[in-house]
Amino acid sequence: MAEILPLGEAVRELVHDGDVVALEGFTHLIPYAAGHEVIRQGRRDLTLVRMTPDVVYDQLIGMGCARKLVFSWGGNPGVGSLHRLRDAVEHDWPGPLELEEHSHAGMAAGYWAGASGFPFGIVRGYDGTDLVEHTRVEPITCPFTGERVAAVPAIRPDVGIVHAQQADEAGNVQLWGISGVQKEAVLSSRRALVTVEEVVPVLEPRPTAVFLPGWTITAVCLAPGGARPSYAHGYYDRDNAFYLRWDEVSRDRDRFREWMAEHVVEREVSPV
Amino acid sequence: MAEILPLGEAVRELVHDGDVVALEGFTHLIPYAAGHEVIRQGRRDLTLVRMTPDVVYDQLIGMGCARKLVFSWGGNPGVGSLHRLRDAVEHDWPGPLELEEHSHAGMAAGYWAGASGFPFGIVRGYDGTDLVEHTRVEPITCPFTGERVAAVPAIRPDVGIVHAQQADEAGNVQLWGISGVQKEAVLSSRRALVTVEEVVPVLEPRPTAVFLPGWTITAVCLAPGGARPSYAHGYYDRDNAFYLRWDEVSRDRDRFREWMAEHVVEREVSPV
Amino acid sequence: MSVAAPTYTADEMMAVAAARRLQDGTVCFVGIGLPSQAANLARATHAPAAVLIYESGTIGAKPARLPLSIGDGELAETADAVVSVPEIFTYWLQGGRIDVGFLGAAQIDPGGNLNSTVIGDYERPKVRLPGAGGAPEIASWCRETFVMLRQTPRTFVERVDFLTTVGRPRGGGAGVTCVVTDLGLLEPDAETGELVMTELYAEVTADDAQQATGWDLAVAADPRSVEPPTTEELDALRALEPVAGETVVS
Amino acid sequence: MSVAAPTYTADEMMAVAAARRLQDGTVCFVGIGLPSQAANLARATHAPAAVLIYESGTIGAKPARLPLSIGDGELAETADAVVSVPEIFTYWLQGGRIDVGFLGAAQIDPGGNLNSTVIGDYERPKVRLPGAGGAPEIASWCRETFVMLRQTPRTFVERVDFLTTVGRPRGGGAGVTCVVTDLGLLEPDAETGELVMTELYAEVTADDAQQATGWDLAVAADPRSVEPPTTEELDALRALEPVAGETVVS
Repeated sequence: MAEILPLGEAVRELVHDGDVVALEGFTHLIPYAAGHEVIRQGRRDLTLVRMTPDVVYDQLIGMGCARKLVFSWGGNPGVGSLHRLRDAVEHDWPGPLELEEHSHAGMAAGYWAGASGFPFGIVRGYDGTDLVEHTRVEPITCPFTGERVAAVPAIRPDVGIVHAQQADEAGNVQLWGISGVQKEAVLSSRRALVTVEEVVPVLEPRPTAVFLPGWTITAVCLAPGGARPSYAHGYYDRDNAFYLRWDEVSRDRDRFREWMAEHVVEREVSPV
Repeated sequence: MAEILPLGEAVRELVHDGDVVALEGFTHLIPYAAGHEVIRQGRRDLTLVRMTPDVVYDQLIGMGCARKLVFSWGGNPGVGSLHRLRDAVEHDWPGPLELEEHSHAGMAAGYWAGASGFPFGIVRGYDGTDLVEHTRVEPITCPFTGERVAAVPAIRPDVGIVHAQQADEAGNVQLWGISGVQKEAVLSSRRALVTVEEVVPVLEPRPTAVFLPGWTITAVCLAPGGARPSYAHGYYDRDNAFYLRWDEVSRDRDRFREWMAEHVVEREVSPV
Repeated sequence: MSVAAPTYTADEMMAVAAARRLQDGTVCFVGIGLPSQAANLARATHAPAAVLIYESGTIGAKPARLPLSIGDGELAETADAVVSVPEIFTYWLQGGRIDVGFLGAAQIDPGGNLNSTVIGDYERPKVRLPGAGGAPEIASWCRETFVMLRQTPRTFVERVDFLTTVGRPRGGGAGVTCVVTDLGLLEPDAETGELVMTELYAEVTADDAQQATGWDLAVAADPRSVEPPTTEELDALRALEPVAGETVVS
Repeated sequence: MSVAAPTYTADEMMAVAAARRLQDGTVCFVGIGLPSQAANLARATHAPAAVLIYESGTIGAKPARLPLSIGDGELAETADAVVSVPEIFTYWLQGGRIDVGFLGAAQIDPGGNLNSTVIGDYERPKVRLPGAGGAPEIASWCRETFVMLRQTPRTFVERVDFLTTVGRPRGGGAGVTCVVTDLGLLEPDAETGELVMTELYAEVTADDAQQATGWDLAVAADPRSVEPPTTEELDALRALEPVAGETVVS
């Protein structure tokens, strides 16, 4: 059963140096507040997992939290490159970053397998691409048709972190709108941390809602605005101007560090 | 794009002798009206697929429509045996019935694979059971962990048939409440027939709703009450007394045939 | 029935005995009939936070009365969430999230293996039973599995006619940890895994249990005696009954 | 830009050229940027029943303005359905239900193979690009795939630095059937599969195209000339633009 905890305490208890950590949220409901708390607490040697690493992963990588990145598409959506990710890969700054990359279909299959207790998931893909040489994927043969498909290993993070609109007092969580792989990130992880916009007396059923029972979650943390500068459907819009500004801020190492010091490290709340 | 057709015409066009036909609906929204139309049109040699064959499959089997049954649990829920199914298996009446049986997890994986275009689905199961000797399942080895899991073949019916609460004029379909494997039955089938309680101008998004775009469906048929004696969430309740009566009606071959003649074959509408 | 005291039936005793073994907050995978009675009784008495999952896809169902079928509308209306059947069997069951699964069976053997497929030969069965349903993976992937069935020489057999469900599977759970019958409870021996009669209902003797068993039954040296249902338990159980004329035949 | 007439940009010409190839009712798998512009332009003009699927899980999205990211709230609000990302890539994409997939790329070779992973060596890249995303399976499982990218000797290369996406895959679809550039359109030769410049925009010559291509470019004997955008097309396209200050940089 989920404990309702302050975010700082939850990150301290759940996220350890060297852990495999997945922060999910497909453009929508990206758990920035939790990611910033991981940065503030100075976690190191993390294996960061995420289908679509974007600005929050650029920040984690640039601040030296990550040893490895498991991903399928890493960019600033609609803007361009992630300069801190590129600097780590291209110039080992602030340290080398190991990559394990998949296609979206492969990552989604890995999460699906992890949530299902299966050791692997399947994709009809990878064949003929150079990805095969640079990632964890193996051909398996269908015993009925002889067709070769690709097996991708289950994703089983130590900690899964997502942001949702609402929790109730018992720690049950509901999110709605675009739900990405958030359910899978929680169910595939050994420990799960969910930040929420608000705690409400009753979670009213809604169209497109994903419900996560409190007994699948380790800690629920109240973090209003915790997805900014991404958005929370029904609460606030995406701060598109921020994503454009990030392109400037993140190009230069010093400017990046100054910005992070001012807006993340020395603050107790997430920048807007 | 789905055509909106009368049920008789849709069954005539979509369901042919010898086809593999899946009528799905997990207790809820069982497509009785469509099953009865298949009986009235005298289809033969069907391979009937369904996780939970219940009274409508007892009727199809007793009326001699089926050559084979692919299933995971065949009974009259909360009541007992399906006497026509038993008579076919135990005494070849009205003809022999080939069986391919799975566990629920295996059938669900087969539908999942069929809907996904995969040649097989996976289950951590079957191992050590006598099912292995009597069904289509093969061990495969995880290339990453060495664990053996069971592969089950994809289910790809010629025709998938489900009942839903609503369609719109464009043939888009929405159902809600317990949704079983209906989405998978439609998406795994070469042709799909959906009967609905009503055609409405706009499908309002609802909690728990499953939406099936018209372009995934071949024919939509208006059939109010088409799930009776099962139920349609928000429209009518399950006729539990009927399920108890069926135990009596179906025990005797003659009484069964008389009942079917009176209530199904000589009627144009589904019995209540 | 020798065990039925005037004030309760054998089924009621079984439901009560099973319900008592469920702790509060336990996540249960439930079928229709006695398992549903037991789990809902627990929820109505000492385990209000027990979570009921039905294979029809309802998570956290809180029916006020016993559902008449596994896909009853009442389950969807009272559930925290309704998910698809493929999802129930992947993310929830095989994902290893369930504490206790409940099963019935037509036959059980000393190792807790279950038959719900055929009596007699598979190709030419004497009785064709409903089949596996969710049973094999429930026994493999719930942390514990409780079996509920009447104890007779025809149901408690040396060797099942068809092995539908493995009693001690190689899955993530412990397999069959408790068998609740109309005479008492059996639990597997910690070393051999063989079922041992460890609890007997009031007025049931070890000899009664042996007479009702098709193998040489091991009985615990000092089997615990099961208290009859309390008035509170019976009231709660009967309050769950479906309305008259819609009796569930399990 | 030599090809840009005063009244429209190269991007607008590309969006219009791609939109024209979409028939009404076509089911499209769309990314952000030019593909989203093209598909929404088609929907706003000759193909009102075109179905837009975004990989974020929105099926039948009908945005009034161009979404700013692939998971924009506008997409969820206007969609017929929102499903999970695992479901989009299984039941919908690999299930073989999509007519046309759109892709961009950093490099393309004469066989239509695409690179969106790295420029230079994988282990020590000159430029680390975003990676595969949905591209490999889009090209494999959509019935057709349209690629949209500017034509330069750096993007149109004899051999891609990294083969992210196979141009003529063994999947259920035809692979890359059309490449829309800022000079015109290329289509694979029916026999060899090599990309042939089959259509040129107004004022673009075969020689312009060759100059912009890093291999010995095949040009159709009599390449069709592409009509410039009509006023209706430009009006419809510009009406889709996000509000000022929130320009999409594609």
